Amino acid sequence: MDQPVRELSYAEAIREAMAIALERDERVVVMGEDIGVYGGAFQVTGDLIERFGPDRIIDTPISELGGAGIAVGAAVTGLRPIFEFQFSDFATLAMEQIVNQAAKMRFMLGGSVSVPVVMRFPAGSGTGAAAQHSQSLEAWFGHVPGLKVVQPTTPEDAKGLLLAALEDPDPVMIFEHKLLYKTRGPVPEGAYTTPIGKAEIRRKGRDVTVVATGVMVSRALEAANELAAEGIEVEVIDLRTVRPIDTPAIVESVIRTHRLCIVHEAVKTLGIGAEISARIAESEAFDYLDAPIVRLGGAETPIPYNPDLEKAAVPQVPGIVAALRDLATGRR
Amino acid sequence: MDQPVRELSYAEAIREAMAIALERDERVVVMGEDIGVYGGAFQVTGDLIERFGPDRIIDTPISELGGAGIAVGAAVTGLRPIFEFQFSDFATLAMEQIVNQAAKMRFMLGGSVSVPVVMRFPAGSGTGAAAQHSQSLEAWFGHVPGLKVVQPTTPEDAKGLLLAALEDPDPVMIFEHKLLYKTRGPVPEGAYTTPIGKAEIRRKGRDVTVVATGVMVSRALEAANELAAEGIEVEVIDLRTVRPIDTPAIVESVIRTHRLCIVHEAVKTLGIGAEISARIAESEAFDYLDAPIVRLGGAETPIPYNPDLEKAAVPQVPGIVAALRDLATGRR
Amino acid sequence: MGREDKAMVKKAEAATGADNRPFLFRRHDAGTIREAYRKMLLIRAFEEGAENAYMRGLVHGTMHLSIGQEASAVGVGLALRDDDQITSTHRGHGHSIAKGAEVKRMFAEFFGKETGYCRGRGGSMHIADVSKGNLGANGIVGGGIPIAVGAALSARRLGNGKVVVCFFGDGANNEGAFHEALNMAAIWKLPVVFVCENNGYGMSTSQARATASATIAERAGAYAMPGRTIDGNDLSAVAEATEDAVSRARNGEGPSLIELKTYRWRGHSKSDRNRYRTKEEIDHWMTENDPVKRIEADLVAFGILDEAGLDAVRASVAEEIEAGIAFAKESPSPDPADLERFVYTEGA
Amino acid sequence: MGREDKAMVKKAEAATGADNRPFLFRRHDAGTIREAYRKMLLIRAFEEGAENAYMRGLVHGTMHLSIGQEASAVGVGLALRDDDQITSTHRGHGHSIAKGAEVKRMFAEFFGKETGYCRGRGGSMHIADVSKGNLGANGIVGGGIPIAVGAALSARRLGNGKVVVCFFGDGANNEGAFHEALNMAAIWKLPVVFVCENNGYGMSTSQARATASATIAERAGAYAMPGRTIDGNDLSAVAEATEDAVSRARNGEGPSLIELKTYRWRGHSKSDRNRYRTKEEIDHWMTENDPVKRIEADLVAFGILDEAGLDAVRASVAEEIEAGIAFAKESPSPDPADLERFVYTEGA
Ligand SMILES: Cc1ncc(C[n+]2csc(CCOP(=O)(O)OP(=O)(O)O)c2C)c(N)n1
Ligand SMILES: Cc1ncc(C[n+]2csc(CCOP(=O)(O)OP(=O)(O)O)c2C)c(N)n1
Ligand SMILES: [Mg+2]
Ligand SMILES: [Mg+2]
Repeated sequence: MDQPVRELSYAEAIREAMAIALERDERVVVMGEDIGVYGGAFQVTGDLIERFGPDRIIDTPISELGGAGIAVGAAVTGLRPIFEFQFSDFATLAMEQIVNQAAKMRFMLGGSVSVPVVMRFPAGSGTGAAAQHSQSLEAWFGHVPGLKVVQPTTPEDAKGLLLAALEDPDPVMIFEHKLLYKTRGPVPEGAYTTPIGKAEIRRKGRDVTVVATGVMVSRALEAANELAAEGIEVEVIDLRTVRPIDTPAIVESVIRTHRLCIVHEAVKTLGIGAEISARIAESEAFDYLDAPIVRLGGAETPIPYNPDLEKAAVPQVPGIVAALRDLATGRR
Repeated sequence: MDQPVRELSYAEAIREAMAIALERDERVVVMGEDIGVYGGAFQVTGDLIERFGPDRIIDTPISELGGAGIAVGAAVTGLRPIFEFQFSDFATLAMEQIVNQAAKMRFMLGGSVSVPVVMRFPAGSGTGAAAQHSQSLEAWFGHVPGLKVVQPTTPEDAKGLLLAALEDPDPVMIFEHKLLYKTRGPVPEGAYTTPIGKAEIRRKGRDVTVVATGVMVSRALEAANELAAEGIEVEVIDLRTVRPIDTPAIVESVIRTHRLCIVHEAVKTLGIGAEISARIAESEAFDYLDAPIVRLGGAETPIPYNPDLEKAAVPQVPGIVAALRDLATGRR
Repeated sequence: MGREDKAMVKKAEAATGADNRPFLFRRHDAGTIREAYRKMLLIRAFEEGAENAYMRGLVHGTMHLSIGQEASAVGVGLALRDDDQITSTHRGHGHSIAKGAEVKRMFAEFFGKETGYCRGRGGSMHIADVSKGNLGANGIVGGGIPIAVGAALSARRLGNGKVVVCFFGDGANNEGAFHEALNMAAIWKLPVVFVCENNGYGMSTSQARATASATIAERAGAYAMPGRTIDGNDLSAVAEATEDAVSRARNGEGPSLIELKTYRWRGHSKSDRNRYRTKEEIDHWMTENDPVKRIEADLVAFGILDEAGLDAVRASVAEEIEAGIAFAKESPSPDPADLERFVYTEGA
Repeated sequence: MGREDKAMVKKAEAATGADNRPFLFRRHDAGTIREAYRKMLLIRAFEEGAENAYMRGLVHGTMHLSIGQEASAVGVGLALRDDDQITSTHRGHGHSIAKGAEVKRMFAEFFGKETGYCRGRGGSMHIADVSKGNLGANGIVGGGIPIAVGAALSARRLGNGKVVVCFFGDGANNEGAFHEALNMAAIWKLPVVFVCENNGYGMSTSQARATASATIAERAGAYAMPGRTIDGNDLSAVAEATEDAVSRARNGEGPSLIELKTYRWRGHSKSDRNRYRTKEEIDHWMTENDPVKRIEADLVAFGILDEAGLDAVRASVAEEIEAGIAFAKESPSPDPADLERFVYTEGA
């Protein structure tokens, strides 16, 4: 990329993407609860209201189903709405509009419309907000044809994937992990896009492949660092897109490393790890596997409030290290 | 079972289960849209209104979120509600109450309540009702700790699982395939329960195991019959429960047959087949596998209206036969 | 109004001191009125044709007929410009035809053909014709309400002067989507008109058993918008009330709610046994309050068409239906290889 | 009312011709009134204590304080029997205490301890005490509304005479759940009272910007139920309006909606920078309309407590808070091995 690069936080990078889009495209509006003067529950929209005014940075009442539906209707009729859910858990109120309408409208109408709506979902645990404010539900969306689903993990990708989503004619769901909002990283200035549907190798390694999503990417990288000291070289793939899954990228890596571990925060059963495991087992990488595929995911429980339980409910670095060590050294 | 056995349709068996429960337990009520004098969209409640009156067979307005939430509130405070969704697709309106409230309440309250609510979801395609009336969303529910999820495929199990659900202190979601309602089979008289969480072998076979759900069980049995003529003996497992999955039953079978195929109607990506495939690959059955696990599932599309496309969108007998033949004969 | 018609009205007014004819006849020229009548007949004939095809096994799935409700679709349509938009419902054939859909492409959709409005992918419950401003029927009760408000938001932001009409039923008004969407339309003063076709029942459940308020219109008060209850089988009254609400919307004065009282003659869908209403009730509406007969009487009374003229329209409608069915039958089915086409935008 | 108090009221009435004191003082005995006052103080002290603990890093997550809203929780509680039930909100500490919760177990919950009301699994947003009829706070805005109606359905079917109070905020009234649940409560005439604590804002969004109607109470009309707007910082007025609505419900006359106008002194949650309201507005409510100061003035005026009496209550509350914090600190944390406990009912 040619643009100069600065350090921004993940939240700032998202805001910058929205500002670029608002600036260059009159059709872009941002909608959601308390995204105006409050700046959003996680301060992602921040000062956009001051720069673009209340006609484009639209505070909605607390009406997730109606709000999402309005965004869908606006998308079909010429706007490019970005709809922010205050917490991804509240998507449970809007699945009708997302799944029955946005995802299917083009198909049901035989191709006569597109639905270029972007929805943003602050997701995940780790903030002590308990079971109704900590869910990771991206697998539900990944199960729905007609949707695209991304999970950026770096500030650079958060910006690039949002700009890509805005250029995409179809509904794109963006899962943002709350713990990432304050993390910082290099972000190119100006407009660029990060391709939807492409995974990214964050660290090269020869001994074992880890596919991780969301906040688990940085935990996997930490684990990889620890293991490097033991001489185990872990390849870390940031999945980035949950639908469509970049199966070729994973296959290619597994063919080199012969071992695969998938780490995500969502509940393990029927999480994205299940799909990846099944796909790799069906792929040409299968014959290269020297050990069964390992999945690490959230415990089979709602997220608890108590901080120790909360941590125990999702993969943490020591558990990832142990699992990878076992996998790489043939103990599993 | 000691009780005399008659032939009933799947819908009649469900109605009989509800009648038994209504008869013996004053706390049982049935709620839903047009379940009274209309008898339910699929005539499952039928004449219950005449036998138990409108105080117990409660027609709700068209208010899925509120209706489901009322059922949850009633369950926490002493009733045993059975809530019928008119089509499983409308669950998209009620995920909040199902997933944030019913599934988590006991946990969030540290065990001080149970939520004995039963919800029934007529699901699946094949009726020409198009994309918003044909979905198979059970995998979403299977991803949610706190819920139990069953998918009966025979009249006998439809009755037994509903009675088991009513005795269960936790929320049980019952996915009923619409094409099954008119299918007939033997059903014991009187009360009995079918255990939640237990799969059932519908046909014994030595060459390949098929795990199927919903209407795919009968298609798998048909396929098995065809293949028997070719000397291929297929073992057909009816999964029956989506959460918790009866992994041991599948492991045991695969250890005998060395080959596994999973067939479901729901979209293949992130369907129950992914989870089963991943689990078996993680299990002791892995070492017995003579071929990669095969998944058959719905196409990556909303359900189309045109009847030929509609059929093409989900597994049919010829496709199942071909896949099993290839798997059993080592062609895949 | 055409120039000649206007002159005639003026003359009539001059003679009598005032024009006492119903709104429809004061407001519209004879050609427009004839066309409205023709659309009512076309809706009914289309649905009878579709029903017949269903009985003969030519149509897959189910369908929801609006026979008996034709005046509401057409009356609303009269108040709209071509580029105004509507969202429709599961009972939406009338809305489609009123907004300019061709019956041949509707039949083709029913028959699952590639020439249908949805290329055979959607069927009865998803007919749309975006080029005519029809954003589509909806299989989800209440599902179109927020979408209509979203379209109105677009209209306002894009400054294109469009008004959106949102059709829904008396049953739909108990969905949360109704509440949320009307509230937002009101606080943002969006150019949308909410038209509740109150046919007395949501499937088997009467308004009295499902809805706590005595009328749907009075719920408008909760959103500080005007709400009116109108005889939905009176084409003129429907057109008048809608025109008021549409001008309000177009002038930036915000949304309105119109409740149109009507009745569906057929069962809810093809599987209805009509156990929740009496034969007398149905007969009463069919014989005493048929919107088609009512407009026919007016057309004759106000000299727009005589019996021969009515017959000519009927004949031309019958011909269009027959040709439409033939077109649909002859049209090709989708290629099964295209199963996953249109799930995503091609080339994206 | 105790026997003695009743006698006193009678005497007063005989002397003056009528008892002109506010409802609270006519209706309740001195002990009950003192206890209500103590609960208001306890709520405030509990929240100040919790806030303090949060500042010192002892509490995880976030919390929503109801300081300034104490009269509504306690006034409603005064109208309820012990076995009546409530559903509460994310801003529910006051409701819990008003319904009889012990602060020590609430602190324990905040500290994530096994002795907390939720055994440390729920935290501030999920405190419940089912034994006292508190069905729980809720992290989902509007989430408790249908649940309350369900509890009322149980009460009716089980014939146990219970009434359910459903607390929610002005922001919640724009959720679809509000609409659907109120409609069903009304058509079924269930014993439930909907209490909207209108503190003027849903997070940063003022009522005027979020809600199309001028008051929340007038939305009751859409459900044909009575709706009243009440000064929510007037303990007596709250108790009186609630008692009316509760008797209506208990007598089988169906639901009511009560809007209690109040104000939260603190930010929405711990991350609020209060950019959407002025310092003047906040100061005005804190200095001119403090529900605690208002009841204290009445207590003195009507001779229930003198300054020394008030001080004694304050001291006892401070002691209870201190003891509660100590209890919570000393209590054990959950065993990590129990991570998946309570997901399903044990032994089922
Ligand atoms: C969310 C949802 N719930 C239920 C249904 C099933 N259903 C289809 S139409 C209908 C009745 C709708 O009543 P109303 O809104 O009055 O429209 P009408 O059928 O009378 O035209 C019902 C219950 C549905 N399609 N969507
Ligand atoms: C469904 C849902 N949407 C949004 C939120 C985030 N949220 C929590 S409290 C709140 C404001 C609620 O306002 P109101 O109902 O007036 O209650 P108050 O906070 O003023 O007591 C919001 C938006 C939520 N918890 N649940
Ligand atoms: Mg109706
Ligand atoms: Mg508020």
